[in-house]
Amino acid sequence: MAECHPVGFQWVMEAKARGARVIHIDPRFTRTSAVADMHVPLRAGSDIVLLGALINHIISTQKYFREYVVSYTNAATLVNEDFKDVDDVGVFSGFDAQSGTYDTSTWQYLGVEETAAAGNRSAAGKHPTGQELGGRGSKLEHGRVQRDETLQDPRCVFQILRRHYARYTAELVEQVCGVGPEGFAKICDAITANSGRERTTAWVYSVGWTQHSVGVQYIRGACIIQLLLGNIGRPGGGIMALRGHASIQGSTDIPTLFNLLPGYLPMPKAGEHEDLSSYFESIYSPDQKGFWTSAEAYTVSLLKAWFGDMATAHNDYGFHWLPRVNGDHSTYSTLMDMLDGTVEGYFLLGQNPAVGSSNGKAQRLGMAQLKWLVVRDLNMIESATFWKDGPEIATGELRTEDIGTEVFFLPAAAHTEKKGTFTNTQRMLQWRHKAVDPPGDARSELHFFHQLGVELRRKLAGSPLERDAGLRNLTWDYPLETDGEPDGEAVLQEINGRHRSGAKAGQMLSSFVDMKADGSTDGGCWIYTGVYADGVNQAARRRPGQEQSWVAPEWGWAWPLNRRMLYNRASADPDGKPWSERKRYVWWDEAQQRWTGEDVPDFPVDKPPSFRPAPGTGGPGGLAGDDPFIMQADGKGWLYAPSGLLDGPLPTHYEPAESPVRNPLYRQQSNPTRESFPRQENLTNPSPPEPGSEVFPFVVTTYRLTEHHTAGGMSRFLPYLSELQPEFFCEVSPELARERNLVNGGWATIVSARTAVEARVLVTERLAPLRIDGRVIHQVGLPYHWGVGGSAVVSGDSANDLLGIALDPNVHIQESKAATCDIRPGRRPTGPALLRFVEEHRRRAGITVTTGNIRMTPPEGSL
Amino acid sequence: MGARNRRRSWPVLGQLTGADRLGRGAAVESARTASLSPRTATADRVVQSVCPYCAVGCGQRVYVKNEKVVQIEGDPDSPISRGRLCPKGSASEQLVNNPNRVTSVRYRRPYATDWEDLPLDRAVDMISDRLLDTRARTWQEADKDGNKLRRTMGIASLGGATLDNEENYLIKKLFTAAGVVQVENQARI
Amino acid sequence: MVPRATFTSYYGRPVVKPSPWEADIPAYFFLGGLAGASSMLAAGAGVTGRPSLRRTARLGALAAISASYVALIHDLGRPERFMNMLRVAKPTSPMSVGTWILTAYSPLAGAAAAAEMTTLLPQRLLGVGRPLRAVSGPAGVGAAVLGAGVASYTAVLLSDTATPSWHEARRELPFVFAASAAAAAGGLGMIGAPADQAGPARRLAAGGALVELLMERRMEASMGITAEPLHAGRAGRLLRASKALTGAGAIGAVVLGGRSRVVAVMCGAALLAGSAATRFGIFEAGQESARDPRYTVVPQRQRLEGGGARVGRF
Amino acid sequence: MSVRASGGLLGPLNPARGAGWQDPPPRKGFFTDTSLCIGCKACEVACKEWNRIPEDGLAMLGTSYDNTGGLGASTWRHVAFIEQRKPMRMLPVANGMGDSPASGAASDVINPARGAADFRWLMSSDVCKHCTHAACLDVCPTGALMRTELGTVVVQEDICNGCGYCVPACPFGVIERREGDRTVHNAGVAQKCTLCYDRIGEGMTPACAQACPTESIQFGDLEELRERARERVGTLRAAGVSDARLYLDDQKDGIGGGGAFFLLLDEPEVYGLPPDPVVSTRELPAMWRTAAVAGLGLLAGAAAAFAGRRR
Repeated sequence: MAECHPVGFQWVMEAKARGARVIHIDPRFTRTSAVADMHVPLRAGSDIVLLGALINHIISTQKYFREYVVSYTNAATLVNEDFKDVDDVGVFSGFDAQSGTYDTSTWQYLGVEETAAAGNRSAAGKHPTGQELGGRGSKLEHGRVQRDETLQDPRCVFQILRRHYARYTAELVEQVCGVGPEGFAKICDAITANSGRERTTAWVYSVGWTQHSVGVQYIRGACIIQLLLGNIGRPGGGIMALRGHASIQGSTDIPTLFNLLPGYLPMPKAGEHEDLSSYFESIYSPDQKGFWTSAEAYTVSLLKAWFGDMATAHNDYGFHWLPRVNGDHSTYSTLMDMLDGTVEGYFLLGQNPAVGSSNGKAQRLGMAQLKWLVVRDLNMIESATFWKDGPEIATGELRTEDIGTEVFFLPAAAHTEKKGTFTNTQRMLQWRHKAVDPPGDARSELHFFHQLGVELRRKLAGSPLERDAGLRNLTWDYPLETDGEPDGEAVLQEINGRHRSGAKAGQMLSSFVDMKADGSTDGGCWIYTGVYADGVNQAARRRPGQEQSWVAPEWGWAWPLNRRMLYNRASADPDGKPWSERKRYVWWDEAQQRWTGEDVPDFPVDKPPSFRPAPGTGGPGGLAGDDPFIMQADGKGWLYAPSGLLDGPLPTHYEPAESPVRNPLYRQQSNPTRESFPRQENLTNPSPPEPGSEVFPFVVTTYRLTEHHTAGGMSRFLPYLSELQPEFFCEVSPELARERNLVNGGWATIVSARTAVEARVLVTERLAPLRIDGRVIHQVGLPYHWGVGGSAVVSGDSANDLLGIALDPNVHIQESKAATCDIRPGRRPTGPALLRFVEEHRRRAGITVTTGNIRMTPPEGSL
Repeated sequence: MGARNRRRSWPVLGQLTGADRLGRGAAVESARTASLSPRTATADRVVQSVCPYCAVGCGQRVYVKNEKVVQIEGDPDSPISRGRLCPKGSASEQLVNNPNRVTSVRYRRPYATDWEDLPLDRAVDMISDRLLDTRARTWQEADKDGNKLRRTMGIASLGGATLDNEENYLIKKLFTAAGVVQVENQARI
Repeated sequence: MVPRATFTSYYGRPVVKPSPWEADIPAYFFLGGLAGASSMLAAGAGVTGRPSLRRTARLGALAAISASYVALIHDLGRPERFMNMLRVAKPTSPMSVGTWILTAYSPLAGAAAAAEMTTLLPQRLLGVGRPLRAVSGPAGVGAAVLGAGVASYTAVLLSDTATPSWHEARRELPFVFAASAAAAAGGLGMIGAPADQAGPARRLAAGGALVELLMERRMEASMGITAEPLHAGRAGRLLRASKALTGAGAIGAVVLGGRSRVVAVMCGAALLAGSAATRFGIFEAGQESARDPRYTVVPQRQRLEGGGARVGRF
Repeated sequence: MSVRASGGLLGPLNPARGAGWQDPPPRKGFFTDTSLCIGCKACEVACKEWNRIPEDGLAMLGTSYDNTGGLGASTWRHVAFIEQRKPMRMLPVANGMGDSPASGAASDVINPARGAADFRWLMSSDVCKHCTHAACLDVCPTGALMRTELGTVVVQEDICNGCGYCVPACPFGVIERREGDRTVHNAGVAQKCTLCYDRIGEGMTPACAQACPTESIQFGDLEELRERARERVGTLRAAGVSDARLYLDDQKDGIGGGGAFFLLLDEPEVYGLPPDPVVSTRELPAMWRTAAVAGLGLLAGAAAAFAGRRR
């Protein structure tokens, strides 16, 4: 956190000064470790073992927060009797080895049937994938679950949890993670002693957890710990996702993601969502609890925002104009299509995949197959110049004169040259005022896409084709500023939504609760409704922090409805009283008959704690007064996920797709549902039990440095940042340096099945060899900011060129935090010799396209 | 810098006649030093903004003089950042005023070995042509089972995560209406 | 105290910075010393009626001091701002003090030399220089007195720094520089004046050389580990050459200088070269001492561990 | 002016008054608490950005995460990174944690492969010390270096003629002459931290201190900072951080105390700082006396050379 979010880290330092204890769990000793009370190095890719062992410790020593667990989580809920926990092979019940997918119906709660849409991997598309939940809570048929509040029933979630994690012991932690019993005990003591009524523990993670082939389950592991310890919805608790970029949260909320519509509504799927009613049916059941039952109002309002008067009840509000997805169309799947030559055009909008995405060589080879490429950026990034100075030109794999890609480079406006909102990692929207005009041809994306839309609509104005109806009927009449820039506030107003008819016609909506499914309201992103409440740009509020309470609710605006902490009803006990005076945040005011407190209550504000819904009530009305998790279909925090995940209802340990270590828990080496792309451009290093893994004996992990920004587009072109970290380097322990003759300040060549890169060497005790399963495992650290090109102030080989592409099945995020490599002293060969050098490694390891891509690990001895 | 209208004569005289006998301070001050003032004080306006780098969302104050950004620093009013910035945030003035920034459209023809110039309007016109052309050629109305697809798989987009919400909104809206589904973002990476 | 075998530093990087000065500055020191001591020789020659020695010394002083200005200005980062040296008069700044001494000295030395030059004028123009010649005596004496400052302040200039081998040499360095100046001026006198007039030059040279060598030895002994750079590398070579040249020149001056003009010239040249080598050597040694953190850290550590006074004896 | 005792040349401990400023405001300074530094280098960049300092080299130094090296003409803040095999005891006083069984443990690195190796990574942002007795200022022959009414030491870039004397004079190796041709801003002129004289004159905070995310760099009235620092050291020591010590906070030290001073977690030289810096001005009167003796000796020697028989 100190490395990549230094200014946010001030709050950790302040907490520390007030007595908080900071434990840093990371393969590397970083700037965070330097000021932490304890650093626990572990092997990259082994976290679920550590998290599972913590869960085991919490349960077996009875350290969980029983009242919270019983009241607020699904611990007491009974699960379908057909559910079978993971077996010796390493899979849960319902697994189909052929397709690598689960039928999740056996995972369901007892008495709650699996509904048709969930859990089936749609196989029609080229890159099949399962249900796309995005950020949405998973559907339940109804909220009438069976509970055993004694937590003794063997079918209850709590007992399933206990049994599942019983084998995750301190000994296993030492064996798999390389964390000794002493360190493990200290973590156990710290988190359990600092949880309960009086205390809370917070977990903070970032892409160190998401970028794994089991990434979602890492975070689920932390969810289980925090729910068991009663740390969700409470001040000083929570699980904080430190998102990496200015508005990466915003680009998920208002998604530029293939599987989502704004507000975590799913993109319609081919075959499943022929019309609106089938679409709604797959999102929620009217019998379930919580706010997803209003998805109809959110969707219709979105369609009204997009298609205006052309969207009517008669035409399903234009739903049929939306394109359908039928599989994984995420960026890496698109890359495979590019390599196959089926993608013609590509827009890069402030993104540098030639450097920043896994398997950089495949990225560049893919772009060389395009017909046309539009790059919009502040600087002349490597993705715009790969055709003349990319590494493949040097090796002869590509020749400039043979690359038919037509490239448009359009300069972009900087953050001071346009107005608009970023959504930060706390879900807070902050409005930026415009300071100056952009220079020359530089324009904002707002300007460019508006202009592009105007052009497209002009050219299609007379088109009789049905396929052009969506574009023709699109609302695209934004007021323009004098320089032709669309008014960003008008766009934000559209996002917020308006009353379209009735007494309030034309007025801004103040809450998504006001949205209607009858076309009388519009709104481009329901979770953002309220950002323009009362006709005021709430995101532009800047009442100085020092003039406000510590929650500072009048600075910017956080979704939903300016709630700064989600699920904050859980900060009070089931009776609505704060768990403790120290930790009071939101509580029930008996006199006022309202929820009140430091923050906007994340709960129906007048629903008393004692409220119990009539049986069969769905939606928000179905929430009981002690159901704090209002977006969950049963109102409870999920220790166990009966649906919504593709790779298991509980986190379980699989080795990374590339690992030097055999999975000690199961026959199955790595996540059997992981998404992989076996092809010549994306070869995989062998892992045990496959032969050849000794050729790539080291764990490699990639990361960022304080001094740089992602693929360098906003840092390597700046002298002030470039001089602070001018060269690509690798970090190795003194022990590995001795073993491989690496000299501090010298050069090393790091090799994988994909390619070899050269880096300057930093020999440092900050990287420690770990004793894993009786042998020493070395880890190599690689910051990934550099790329090969001619325009940046500093350049160098790219760490991402080393990485292959294996994805988490739920979210299609690549495993870039743990892979394997070899490392040798000296610089790499250049030109065609580099290809021969890599080929030699492949040959020694016996790598073919199928290596590392056999989904199910065969029984021992059969390889 | 306060009362600094002292005479500027030969500093040696000042040494001899004033309190600064050793010529360390008051006697040796130059006219330029005496009139120093921070460029934040002489800016035409200050604009409140947000740092474009990470997701903490630190407040920034952008100082503008003669329609040029002359300084960007932390906004002490922000309850998030309390006026502080990391090295990247502190470098954001250089990000904006970077002489390495390319500010005109560059165009590379297929198989060409170098860039050429292209007017911005022409570029947008050409891009919209390319988009329509590819879209028409790669349009998928339905899958083999007759299920509605209404899309093109011939066009893709990958955005960075420094785009504004309003920008993402227009991107998603336009591409979705056009049948482009491969709309992706750093958020996936 | 025995220096600790090990010491701690930050990646071996220097603690203090070496001066940005190049050859200009040691040249300037040498030329200043030569000028100052030459003015003394000139004054003595004037008083004792040694016109040839007087002429050599006066012209030598002016030439040297003029060249020293060139060196000084050339060394500046902003030569056009040289005159800012006269903005202030700071007793805390040896360079400021030196500038003012030079400012006073130069016109006097210049007047003396100018008067000397008028004697070279054709007979019918001699009258023009008469007023000049009238003041040249007092001016020459003044230059001689100020010359003492010109020749010795440069040692303070070096020692009043954090450069270890310069600062630690502060107790003896003025003597070394003054004596070296004497040797150089004597050498110049031996070159420029016939043997029968050059006796004082020879004696000054020999005396200067003797004192220089003795004080240098004493200096090295008092500097602790910061004497090491005086013996190492380029500085060591220069200082060894300096000792050899100075010693040889002095012995030659005493033994043979009065007899052979050729030997006198050779001895004079050796003395001049030796004096220059002293300045360059000590300059270099200081620069080296600044580049190695050992010479900064170890003496300070010793001082701290020796307890008591934070500031060592002078 | 006569050269009196060294105190006369050193000047008083209130340096602004000593520099002829009438009723100067409270002296301003930096307290850099390295125990709070996270090595982010925001100070380096914020300083360069405000002061328009040119880029200072693109070489990787192989010295941990430090590719800056040290202070110089084009680096006025420098963050040092020191990797040590030494135990780090960093637990602050446990407010509200005192009754917790988890408290009281020292910071440690748990690594069975290496044994319980204690390791620490020290970071420290270095800067000009704005000495009470400032050598750079004392030796400056032009008055380019100036003591401000706020007690800080600045270079007046319009005055400096680049004589370079301040460079070897500084006992910390801070000030340096900027090299480069005339296209380089202030080339040929001595450069160092001004403690953002232009900003603090308007009541603003220096750029580095304003940017510092963790308040490792604190700016304010020197007296108050010293008090705060003493308190902080007490807190750390009480918490078992026995290595914590203040550096340049003592007016009795060789520079009369720093206007910028530090809380360090190891010996100063570990950070590249001199353990016992002394302003050479302290010995200058004695040096002048020695030089006077030497000069007079030379004069006497020259006179003596003319004594005796004429030859």
